[in-house]
Amino acid sequence: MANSELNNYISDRKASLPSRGRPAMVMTHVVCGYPSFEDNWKELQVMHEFGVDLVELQFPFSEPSADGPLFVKANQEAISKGVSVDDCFNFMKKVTEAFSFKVVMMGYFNTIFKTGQRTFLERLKEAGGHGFIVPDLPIEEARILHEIAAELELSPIVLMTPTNSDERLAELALAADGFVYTVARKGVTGTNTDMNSDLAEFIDRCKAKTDVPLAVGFGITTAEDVAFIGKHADIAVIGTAALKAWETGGETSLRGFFTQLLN
Amino acid sequence: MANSELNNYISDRKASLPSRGRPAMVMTHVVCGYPSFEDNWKELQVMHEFGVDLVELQFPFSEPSADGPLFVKANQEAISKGVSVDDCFNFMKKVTEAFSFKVVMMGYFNTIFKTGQRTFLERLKEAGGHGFIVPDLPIEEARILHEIAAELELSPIVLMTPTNSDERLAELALAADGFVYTVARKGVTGTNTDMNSDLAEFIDRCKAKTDVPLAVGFGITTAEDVAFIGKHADIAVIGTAALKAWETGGETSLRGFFTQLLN
Amino acid sequence: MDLFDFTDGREGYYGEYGGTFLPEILHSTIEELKAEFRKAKDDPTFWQEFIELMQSYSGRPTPVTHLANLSRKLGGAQIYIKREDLNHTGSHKINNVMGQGLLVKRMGKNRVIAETGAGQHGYATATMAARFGFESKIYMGAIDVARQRPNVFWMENMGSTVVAVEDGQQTLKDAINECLRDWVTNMDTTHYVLGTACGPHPFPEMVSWFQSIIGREAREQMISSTGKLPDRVFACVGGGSNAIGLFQGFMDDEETQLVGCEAGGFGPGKGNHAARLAYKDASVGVAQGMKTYFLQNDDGNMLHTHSVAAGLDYIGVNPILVHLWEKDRVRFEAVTDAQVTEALKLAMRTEGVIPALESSHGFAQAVLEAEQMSKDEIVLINMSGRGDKDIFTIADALDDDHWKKFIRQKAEEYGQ
Amino acid sequence: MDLFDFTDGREGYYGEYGGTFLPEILHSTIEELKAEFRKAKDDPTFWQEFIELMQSYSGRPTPVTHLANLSRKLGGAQIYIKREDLNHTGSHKINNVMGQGLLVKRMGKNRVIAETGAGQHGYATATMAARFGFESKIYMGAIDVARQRPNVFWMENMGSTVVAVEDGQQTLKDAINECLRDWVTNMDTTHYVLGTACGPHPFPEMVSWFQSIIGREAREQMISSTGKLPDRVFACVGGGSNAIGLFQGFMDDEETQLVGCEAGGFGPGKGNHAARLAYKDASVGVAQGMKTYFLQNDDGNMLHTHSVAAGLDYIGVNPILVHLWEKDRVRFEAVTDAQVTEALKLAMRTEGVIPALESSHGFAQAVLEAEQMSKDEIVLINMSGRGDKDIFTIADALDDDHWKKFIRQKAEEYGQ
Ligand SMILES: Cc1ncc(COP(=O)(O)O)c(C=O)c1O
Ligand SMILES: Cc1ncc(COP(=O)(O)O)c(C=O)c1O
Repeated sequence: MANSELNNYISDRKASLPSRGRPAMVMTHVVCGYPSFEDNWKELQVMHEFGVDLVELQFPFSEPSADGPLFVKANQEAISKGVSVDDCFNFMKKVTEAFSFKVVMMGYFNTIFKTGQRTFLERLKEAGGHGFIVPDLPIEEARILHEIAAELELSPIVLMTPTNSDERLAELALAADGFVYTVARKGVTGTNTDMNSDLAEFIDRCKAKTDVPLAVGFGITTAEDVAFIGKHADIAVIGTAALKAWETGGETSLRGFFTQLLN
Repeated sequence: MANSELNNYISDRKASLPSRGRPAMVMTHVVCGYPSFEDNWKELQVMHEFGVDLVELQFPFSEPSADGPLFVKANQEAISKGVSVDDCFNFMKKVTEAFSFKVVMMGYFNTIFKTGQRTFLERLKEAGGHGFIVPDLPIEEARILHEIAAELELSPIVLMTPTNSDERLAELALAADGFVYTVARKGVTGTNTDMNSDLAEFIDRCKAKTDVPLAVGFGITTAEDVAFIGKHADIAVIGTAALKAWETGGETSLRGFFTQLLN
Repeated sequence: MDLFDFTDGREGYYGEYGGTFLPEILHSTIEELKAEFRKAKDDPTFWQEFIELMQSYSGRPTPVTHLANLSRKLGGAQIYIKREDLNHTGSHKINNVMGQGLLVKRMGKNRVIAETGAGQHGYATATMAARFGFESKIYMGAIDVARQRPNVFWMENMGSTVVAVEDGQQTLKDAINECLRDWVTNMDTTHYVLGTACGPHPFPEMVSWFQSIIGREAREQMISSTGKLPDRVFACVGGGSNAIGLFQGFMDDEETQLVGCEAGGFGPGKGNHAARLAYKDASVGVAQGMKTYFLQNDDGNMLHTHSVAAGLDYIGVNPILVHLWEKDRVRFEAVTDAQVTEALKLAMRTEGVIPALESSHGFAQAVLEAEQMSKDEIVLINMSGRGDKDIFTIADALDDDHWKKFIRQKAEEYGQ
Repeated sequence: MDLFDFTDGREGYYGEYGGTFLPEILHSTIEELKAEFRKAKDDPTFWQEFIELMQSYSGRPTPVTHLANLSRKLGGAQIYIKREDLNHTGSHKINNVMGQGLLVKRMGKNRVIAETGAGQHGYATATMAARFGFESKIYMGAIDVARQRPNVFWMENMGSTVVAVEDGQQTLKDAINECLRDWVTNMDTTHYVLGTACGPHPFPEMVSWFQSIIGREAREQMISSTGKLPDRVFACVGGGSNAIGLFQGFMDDEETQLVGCEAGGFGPGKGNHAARLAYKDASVGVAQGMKTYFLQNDDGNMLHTHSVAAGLDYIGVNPILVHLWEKDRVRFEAVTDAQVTEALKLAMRTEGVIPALESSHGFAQAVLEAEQMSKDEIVLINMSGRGDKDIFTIADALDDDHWKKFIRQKAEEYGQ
């Protein structure tokens, strides 16, 4: 069964964009426990201040093969500080209770598999999460997880990528719920993306296959990027850029970053 | 033609042994130019004092493969000081003019070959030498050299060894003149030899094949050794032991050595 | 038994192990690879081309050698070794790499990337790239770069760029992650030459197929030299490519025991070794593209591992072998670093062969068992590589003082 | 042409070169060896035994490999290489050594000695001794011990005693002298395993015979891969064993030019090189058991020699090759150290092969000539050994900074 709560939330937030003076919804990203849960909390407060719509909480994994250098380091340090799956769920629970944005889990499949797929999703549900983004889990391997998710009304966030054929996009669309994470380009997180006609064309290809709202990720850093996404899709995903700002100068820098991005 | 001068000299010296109170004749060894020609001269003076009968003058060679460590070093140092074939012949001439013992050249075949076999032997003759000991020249390879030697009345000193069969000893005997150098044991110069029944038996095997006097070399160091040789053969060859004595304390040591050896 | 007949199950699965766990962006790349591989596998001229290439370039077939001295000394089974050490570049890794090179040519790509731990696979890949005229980049954990400089030296001299990976434990698994990152960026031009029978389908099948050349040759050679099949076959298991390569030759010979020899390191206990199946410290997980046994903690994060043999020091293991282990077709054993260096010394002194430290694991286990067997039994060990390229590691393992002195002198000679 | 038909001349002589110049004490030993060798040579089962040993232990036949990339790049003749590098222990030296091992067994001796310069022959001999169960002692110039520690390490680990010879130039020729000294002491139990086609008869003939396996295989392989004979055949010449081994296969093929490639070192001029025939600095002499060309002064004392390749850095040369040179059957050329390291780099980058520095001399000369030849001509180079064991020398020759840094780090790690 689809996750009507998330779906309704997103369509409400989308509807309110003009009134909020925003070209697109925004999803931000936080690596649990990096630099620390206290820092995470402060980041989330800033994000909340700026009216962020969705937040990905990344559960750190020792082999973050789809991440770029900054997140790789974040994953590693979180783990070496002892951040556990328990810690992440506890934190998520605190976050979802305190803030109004909706939260999805982001992470690698082994974290889920090792915890047990049902247990993991039950805990996700209980912690107030609404979905999960698992970049190393292709839909062919996700049958069981998606079944449990449907049962628990959690959204499996599907990724669509520029290398997918139309047929493949159609297959992916069948599994989509909540929103689709469209990957703006090849490569890993953390480097800038040219917002150009190729990207627009790719987003259009995705839109042709699904009615589910589209998030666009990888390398979004400027207000122009967000405007571009607003024109073609629904949700701008802010990952590395926000973490970079935080690392540069904490709350002040992060506020500065969001100010240029959103106002 | 045989070298009658050397042959006569040796038989005279042999005949005079009882009157000289010696069990055997003695041949000593000097490496030309090591430690220096001046040292060589002093060594030879001492040897003359002690009534040595024959002297081998070794022409240094860069590859002294039949020599033991002490002579290897002597060869090397002489060469690195620049001792040449010319120097050796000049020295030999001085020696044969000054002393009454007879001198033979000892060295490796390449020194002879490179000088030219005829030229070399002519120069040897001219320098007053009486023969040559060339440990790396088997009789099969010595045909030309031996022909020239016969012509010039120089003695090719043949080596007989414990590993030779009686047939081989007979072949060697055919080429012998002056004296035969019987090698007391396997190995190279410089280590002591047991004067035992094996050695006596080997010398007897040689005597059975040739009438030419027998020198016994390799490792002779004591009066007992000389006595043993006197009983079985004719000439005791004193090599390494004398050089060792010289290196230990020059003339004094060398005199000491000969005193214990011969008196 | 056809391990790769997926008609009754899911493609790329061996029992519950295997699969293709990759980012969606590689979907079409992996489909292309699967298709090209399938076409090649169905095309008998491709295998012929592969065989000819391996003959003329790598010196195949490699012989089997009877170790009569060692057998006599142990007083038990007759020991034979399959000589993968005689391959060009010195190990079985070249079989896989040249095979993939042919596929890359068919796919019209011109760039290859590879991970390497011990350096053998990187060395083989750099060689293949030079020979095929491909651009190449080799990812290697920074710690491995530091300790395996000789291999790096040759890779660079053959024209490869070697990248020292500074993430994670800075070893093999991190190099694999970095390869995946390169691949999701450059898949259009680039093929990822995976070095062992691990990773996402079709790699385990593909690598196994190329490595099956070992077992095909070996079975025939053993029959023609001994008149019968070996009673037991031993191979070291890192990722598991040389083992599956040899074992395939005897898969249907049920009387022939197949024994996988893992890195026991310092012995049992998490973090002390790299034995996924022989010890009890691993569990099923999904990482690096596949589902298999991993040395991991309860949260699914990977453990540190240890082995004297860099090529066995890996967190995961060939899913095909796990399946065969569960089906009791392959037995798994682990030998410790100390047993391995003793076996190496024994092989050198009694037979004049220098097995790689990896291969020495097979020797160590075989020696233990051969001693207990009867004189008319036969064992075959896969000598997957030669040890002479690992002189630094082996000299360290043997704690050789002359060697240390030599290195100090060299360092002085090089000055500051 | 039967090089070894001595009925019209003196046994062991090739024209005026060769012979047996040894101390009388070895007369019976050398006679025994000659007799045993003659018996073996006349006994077809001996050659068969040798072939089988080389197949099962050393991986023979070694292939020929077409270097299509290099040929294309040069735009001239098609270049092929004979892969002696794929032998066990990494060079052609093993052919000779295993053959002599079989003879030693026939003679009932149990101890072997050998000289070694580069270390390859010592390494091969240590291997043979381990395999045959002989006691072994390897003599090596002290300077070579210091610079070739890796080979010493393996020899010792295979159970050989390695003696550092402190005499003379402390290199190969001094090791040979020391072997002769050991031999005149221990000939009853001991065979001297001479490492190249030099020294007293019957060594040049015997070593050539064992090494002829290279040429026999190569001729057949070239015909079956190219349909014709090579136009030119190149081999490096140290003592001259790999060259005579390959050349014998083509001796009667008068259209095939045979080219011996000597060590030009820093170029012509006494003391700068080890080119006995290609340059004009050598003359005929008698040393180390034979009559041949030597790099010597007017007094017959040997000169210092130099080559980047330790295995070519020798004062004398195979008397058979000198004879063939005088008869215009073999052409001699020299290439300098600088040309050789360039050729090595070229081979690594374009073909993924790492010729030993010795073998790289053949590559260097062949590259020069192939460029001038037409596309339908064929050249064959003997890749007599692999370079990966010479990493210290090659890293020095290429002046590799990363390598130096690595060695400094290692030295620090080892402490004082
Ligand atoms: C010589 C050798 N043997 C074995 C291995 C282990 O790999 P696999 O288990 O894939 O054969 C390696 C890996 O580097 C190796 O170099
Ligand atoms: C690889 C290689 N090639 C060639 C040689 C030269 O010897 P030869 O001229 O006897 O073949 C050596 C000697 O060590 C060697 O190691």
